[in-house]
Amino acid sequence: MKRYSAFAIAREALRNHTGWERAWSSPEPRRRYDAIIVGAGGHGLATAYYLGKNHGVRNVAILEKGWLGGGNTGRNTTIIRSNYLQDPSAAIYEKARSLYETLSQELNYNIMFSPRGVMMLAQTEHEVRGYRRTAQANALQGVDTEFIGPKRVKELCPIIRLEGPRYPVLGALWQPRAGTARHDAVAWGYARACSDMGMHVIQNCEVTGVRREGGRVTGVDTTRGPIDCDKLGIVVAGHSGRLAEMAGFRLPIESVALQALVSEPIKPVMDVVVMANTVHGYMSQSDKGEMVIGGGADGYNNYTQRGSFHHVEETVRALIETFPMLSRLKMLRWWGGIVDMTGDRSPIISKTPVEGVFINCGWGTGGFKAIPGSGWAMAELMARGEPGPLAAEFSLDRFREGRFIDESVAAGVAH
Amino acid sequence: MSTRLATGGRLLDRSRRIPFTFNGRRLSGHPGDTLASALLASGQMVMGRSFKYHRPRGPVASGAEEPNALVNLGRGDRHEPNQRATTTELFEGLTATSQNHWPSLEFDVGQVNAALSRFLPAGFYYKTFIHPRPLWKHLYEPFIRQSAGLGRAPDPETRDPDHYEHLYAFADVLVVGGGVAGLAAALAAGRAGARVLLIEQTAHWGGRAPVDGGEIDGQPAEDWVAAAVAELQAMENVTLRTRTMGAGLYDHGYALAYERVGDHLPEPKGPRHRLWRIRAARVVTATGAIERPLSFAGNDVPGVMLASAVRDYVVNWAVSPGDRTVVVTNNDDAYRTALALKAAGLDVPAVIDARLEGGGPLMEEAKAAGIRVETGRGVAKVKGGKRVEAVHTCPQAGEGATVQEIKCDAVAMSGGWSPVVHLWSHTGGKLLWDEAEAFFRPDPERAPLGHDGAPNVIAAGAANGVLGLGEILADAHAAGSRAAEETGHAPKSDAAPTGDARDEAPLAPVWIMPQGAAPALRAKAWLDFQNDVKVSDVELAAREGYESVEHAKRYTTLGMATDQGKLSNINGLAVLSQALGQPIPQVGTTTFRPPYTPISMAAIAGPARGDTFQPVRRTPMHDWHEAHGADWEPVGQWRRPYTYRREGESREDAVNREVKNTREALGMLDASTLGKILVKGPDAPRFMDMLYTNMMSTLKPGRCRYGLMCSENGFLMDDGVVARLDEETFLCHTTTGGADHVHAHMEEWLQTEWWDWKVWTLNVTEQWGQIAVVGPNARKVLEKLGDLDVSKEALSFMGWTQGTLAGFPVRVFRISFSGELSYEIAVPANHALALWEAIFEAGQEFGVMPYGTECLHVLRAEKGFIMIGDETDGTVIPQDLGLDWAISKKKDDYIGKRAQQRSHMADPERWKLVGLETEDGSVLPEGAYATAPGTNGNGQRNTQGRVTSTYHSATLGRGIAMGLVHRGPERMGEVLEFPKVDGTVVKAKIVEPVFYDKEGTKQDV
Amino acid sequence: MLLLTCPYCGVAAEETELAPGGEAHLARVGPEGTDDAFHAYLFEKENPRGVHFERWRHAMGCGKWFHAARCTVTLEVFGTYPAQTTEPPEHIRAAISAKRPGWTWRDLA
Amino acid sequence: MSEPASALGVARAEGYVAVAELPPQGMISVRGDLSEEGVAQALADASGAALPGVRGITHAGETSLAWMSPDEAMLFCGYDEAEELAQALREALTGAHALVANVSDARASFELTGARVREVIAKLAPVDMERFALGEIRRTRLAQIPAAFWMPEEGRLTLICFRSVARYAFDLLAKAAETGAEVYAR
Repeated sequence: MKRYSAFAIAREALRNHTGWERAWSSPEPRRRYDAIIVGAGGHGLATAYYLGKNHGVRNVAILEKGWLGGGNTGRNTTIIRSNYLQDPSAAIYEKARSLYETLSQELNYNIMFSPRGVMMLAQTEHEVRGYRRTAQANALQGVDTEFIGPKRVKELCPIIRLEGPRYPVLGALWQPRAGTARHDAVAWGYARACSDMGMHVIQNCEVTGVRREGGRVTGVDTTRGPIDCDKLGIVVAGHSGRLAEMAGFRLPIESVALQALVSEPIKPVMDVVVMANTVHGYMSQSDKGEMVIGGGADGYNNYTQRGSFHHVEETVRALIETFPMLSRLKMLRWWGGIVDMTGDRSPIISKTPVEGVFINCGWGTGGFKAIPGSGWAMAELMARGEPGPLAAEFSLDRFREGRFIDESVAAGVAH
Repeated sequence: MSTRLATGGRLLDRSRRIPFTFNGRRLSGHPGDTLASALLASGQMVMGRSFKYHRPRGPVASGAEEPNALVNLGRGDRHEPNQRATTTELFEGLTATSQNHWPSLEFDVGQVNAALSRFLPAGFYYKTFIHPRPLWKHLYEPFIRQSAGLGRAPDPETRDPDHYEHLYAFADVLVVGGGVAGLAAALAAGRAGARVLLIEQTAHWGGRAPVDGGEIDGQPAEDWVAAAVAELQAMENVTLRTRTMGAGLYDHGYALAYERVGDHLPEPKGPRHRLWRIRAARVVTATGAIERPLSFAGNDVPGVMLASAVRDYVVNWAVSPGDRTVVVTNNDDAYRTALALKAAGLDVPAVIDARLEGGGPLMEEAKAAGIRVETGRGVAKVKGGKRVEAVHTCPQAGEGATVQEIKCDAVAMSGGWSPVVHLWSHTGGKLLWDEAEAFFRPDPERAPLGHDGAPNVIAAGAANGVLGLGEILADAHAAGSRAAEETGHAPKSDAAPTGDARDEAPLAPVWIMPQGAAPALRAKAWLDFQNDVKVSDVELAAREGYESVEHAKRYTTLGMATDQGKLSNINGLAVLSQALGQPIPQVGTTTFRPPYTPISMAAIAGPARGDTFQPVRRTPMHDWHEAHGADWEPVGQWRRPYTYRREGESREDAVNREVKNTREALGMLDASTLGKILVKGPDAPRFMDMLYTNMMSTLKPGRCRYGLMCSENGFLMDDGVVARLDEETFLCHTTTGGADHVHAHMEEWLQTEWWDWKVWTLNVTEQWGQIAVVGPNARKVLEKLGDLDVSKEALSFMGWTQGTLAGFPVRVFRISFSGELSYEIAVPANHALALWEAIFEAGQEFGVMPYGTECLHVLRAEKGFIMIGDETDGTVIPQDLGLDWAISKKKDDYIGKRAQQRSHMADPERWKLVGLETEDGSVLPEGAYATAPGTNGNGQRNTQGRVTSTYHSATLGRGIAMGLVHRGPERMGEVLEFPKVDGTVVKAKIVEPVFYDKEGTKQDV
Repeated sequence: MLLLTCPYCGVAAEETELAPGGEAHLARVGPEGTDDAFHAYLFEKENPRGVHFERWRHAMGCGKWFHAARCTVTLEVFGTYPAQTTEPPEHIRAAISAKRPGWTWRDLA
Repeated sequence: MSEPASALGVARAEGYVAVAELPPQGMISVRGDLSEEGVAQALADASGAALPGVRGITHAGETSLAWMSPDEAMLFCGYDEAEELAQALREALTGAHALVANVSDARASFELTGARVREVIAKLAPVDMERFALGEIRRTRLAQIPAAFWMPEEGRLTLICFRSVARYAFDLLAKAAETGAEVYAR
């Protein structure tokens, strides 16, 4: 594979860029693979990548019913942070964040990880207590966060209105090394690296059935014929329930629409990511200059990738109160994605009742930031057949035992 | 040179001039001008710079599809970036500045990007800036960000002075688009008696027809439009709205319309924008079509415009974009532009028609008018930098070898038309590829569905892929009639308006001009003018495997600019399909997302700003608190005094004063926010036993009991004192935040699980003001107020009574959340302030002071009482808090009981509530964790407990805290280590959670 | 932006007047239930692509809980009915069968 | 005892529609199966008004009777009569399964007057005001709060909401009714 670099671009420029090769191949499926990953989104591709890189499993196919990275990987607000309260969450999100830091170099594909810093505003006494607690926990978890006062908040983000009117900014939980990345590039970079390892990224190939023998997986049926495998990883946010059904088990999951929107591009005014959970809004500015805004999730099952308008309304009005300069900006584009919600709003990375079948789902509103950590943990689980420390707590049976990982406890919603 | 023509301009009031400024230049235009037409009339062709290469940009269109002419509009608090000059109506004193350049529009150093463009192909940033890592954050990204973005950001301290509102509207038939199609559809539906709402995004009715000419029902289009509007205005059942854009279609017939009420005025008289939230049984999309550019080298040079736009500027605003305009086309319609220019006395050196056989009657007409027509030809390239200087023609079939240079200062191009299918697609309507016309049009077989599963959107006229005046009118009339019929209104049998039938030669699809254009030319043929995406970029994406249209779009940023690809999507798609060697419909189309054109954030928020951003819930005593120095704390939507600060007092001082005074003399607390819910009925006792972990059925009338409420998942949800009013009736007190939630919880169980139980509930929270009178002197003050016997005998601890106090009808609860002698007095809200003041007055001699929520917290913490939200966080069960005494062992069921039997909930290893005393008397940090030896599998420090509440106790003069500790109650006296964020460690001893008056004598005197 | 008709007060209520309540027709599992039964009751919710039965409360209106039969893919509403029932009434099931022959949900068909 | 104080001290705003807070009104909530003969009769007797149908409100002099849900009615009367009337109802309903409560202090009431009251409400509530009938009571959402309203006659509308949010409701209504914010020509 040709390496990407400024020199390569210069060289190609002289021949009108006719010499660039495909970023990933487009092969016909083989009859059999050691492992099949269903879902070529960020999580699925990362799983495949670390299967190859960390565990030497390279006879792998990643099956995608549409186009790679076409699910939530390409529909989120690209925030990367690890300032979570509970140990298991902090562990996997911090693993992901640290992998993101060097991912561009590792993949030789610029995913534009931008460690610009994420602040979560504390706008009530209760939130102050919650975030102080999180800061205490993070210190012991090896997550670099601190609770900062209003003055510092204003220095870091001049467009914030501190005084309210409704909820004065009393401080914030600040994670300086959190940030954003170019979401599509994460999927493309992993796909290119997987393809380079000889793995098969197969698009427009929908799984229609999971074949089993004696409680063990033997392969899948697809729109491009049957394919055998020893191990099957299901990594299909928004469609996990369907796939689980094909494999013959149920998931504690409901699928709902989550919304986001962007403004027209303006010159840079915001160098950090701000989340305001009291008023349920969060915002950052993309490298293109668009204000990227996260909206709410519907409370009912939905597969349309269209949410209800009133969530956008609630988010926008909250952000105008926090950032008055938004008032005369315009909403450019608005979209929805389907997210899997579990009973405790935390993900599942787990073995399943079917031997050889593994599931990675339920990331709810927080999937993008976890991609490298999730892939790392899922690869470990699939390679060994047993979860490593990162995945251990995210098992399916925690709901049966009442062993929840509830992040909403610190302050409001977890994004 | 663009100028104003001596005559004409159907939309202008040429009798008046209005001044405006652009980049500080004082200019003027006429009422009826858009900013774009006025600038062109003033000879200002370059209006902005492109996004990536900072190339000079002039307007290419005349309406909502404009990608180039974006300006900063207005000053100060009314500054607004990225306004389209083509849709900005000129008004007195308008000020605009151009965007995305430094130092000036004419000279922009950013243009160096253009010179380097071959080194900056699509996706170049994915391939570089990779090493060394730190440089991305510190050098590369800051540089990219600075050069990115378009309009100037509003000032951080800006405060929008205008206001915005919403409006809920309902219609049988919503017609979007006020062109002749929309008018015809509205007439058909309106005459049938349907409730019709017709909206048009511009300030004018009629759309293109009056410009394109032709006759309707034997009269000029313009006259027919006027008559149609008049007839519609006369109909009671029809509402017409201009300056109102159909922004988005949502599920179940919900539509958003964006009315720019005041944007055409120097200052809005009412709201600036109004967001219509429309619910319509049927939606007719008569949104017309948008002309496509042609992809030839230099098609982005200022002066190159859509043929239809050139026509609009000439006919509507009497503006000539240039003195010599070359027309380039692949269809007949563009000849109308040539004829319009000629008619306006302007020079048309040639019409370059890519079709070998050329066009039909319109071409003949042009020839007859003395216009030279060259068929089978295309444009090899446009010469010029900030202005068109000439075009080089070439055979369309070739690779671009110049045949001839034609001097000109403007180019009118037409690549055919694309129906505006946005609204149709917003809720899932599917499209068909029409080979003959080379465009996507709505597939009637796969229309969007309404709540009842029936198709609820009908496309009409050009938006439906129907071209030709007569055809459009017939189609639109049918659409309007059908919409009326489907909403229960029999259409009148009147015929559709008649118009000239289309008589044009077929169009020849031309996606790249010339067909075999050499790479150098493709690298100069623009698809997306704002984002600088060229034919070569899309071809590169295809070559690199970004084959899905979504991949190509995201990789090249095609169609992601502020115009959302209105001009570029189809051309880009066609180029991609050629590069992939697949037919266009197979490559597919990108999804359309609302809004159709950008709408203001403020309009979305509507009235929810400032004081009405969210409701603030006020108790009857709110203003009194305000007047007495309340330091407010938001608790849910309520406001509660955190403390009452006196002159020169810090928050801490104030809290300590209130604590001391309440313990030593007398305190008053406004407890009105506590939830109060009535539960009544023969089955009320058993219902209460299910709701609460306690046994409530055994509570005696006249008595109170503290109770716990769990969710079905076992976690502690709410707590409060329950008073039994009579055999059948309970009054449940909830936390401030819990009232509505708990009431909904009760109703849910009664309505969906135990609907056969005879129980009624009623939330009476706001009926009562509630005043806590607390402290050693509490009884004295009540006795002084008189009427009611509050002696220990008459009203013992945990009892309640009712009567009159100081003449007020009250209910008095002898309960205590502070450990002091305490009465909670409920009084009808309309009298609460008066009673509060009476008690405050009478209490003066007993040293009364009001106290706030923080004092309340300290008092309860000193007594070891838990607080929902502090000791609980949604993961805590009552058993964790040593509240087993409040969990009935006799009951075989209550909500949450089964959940609490799960292995992890019953695990003896759980963290449990204890008191914590620092060795140095300091206050433990909020949320601090107690560490345990070693680390876990993920390298995180092991922990064995955490602080849930921590305060300075003014009573004890030291820090006190409560916390959840692993097997805590079994470990009394053990010392735990709590690391602080600064690295130091605080040591604290595990003690009983009750710090003050352990025997509980003070409250029971 | 859903539009659901409240079977109690007859209002065709837009979503913002309503509060969603999750899966309909759940049978409560109390202390006598097994771990599996309780887990299924609380967490193993139906999540179909297609016909679904769900609970709504007319929270900003008459306050009543009701059930809706809805398609999660097209959002088509087949009907709404009062919550005081353990399974969808016959006319609702008939309405669904007419529109979605062969539909299934849990053990219903 | 003092004079009852309404939430805003009868605030008033003049716009193209006038918005005025009303002095304290008597309100009695009754939970009971309205289809039960006993309950219906007791309500009719106490109010002197006919039992309203679904989403209906009936009037008899100063007294009004409103259908709030199949098992809830609200009786409006003079503030000072409420306690007595509530007591009378309780007695009339002894034996029946019902809950009667005087909630006269729990809410604020507003009156909107002007030819365009429907239009002003349409700015804040998701209700088809063009089709809103006299004699109907609508419980709905006013911006972000629950509210209920009815029209005693054309050009006059009465709205109630909880007392604690009276200021919010008044500010919204006043702004929506401001001169210059008219929507329809007719």
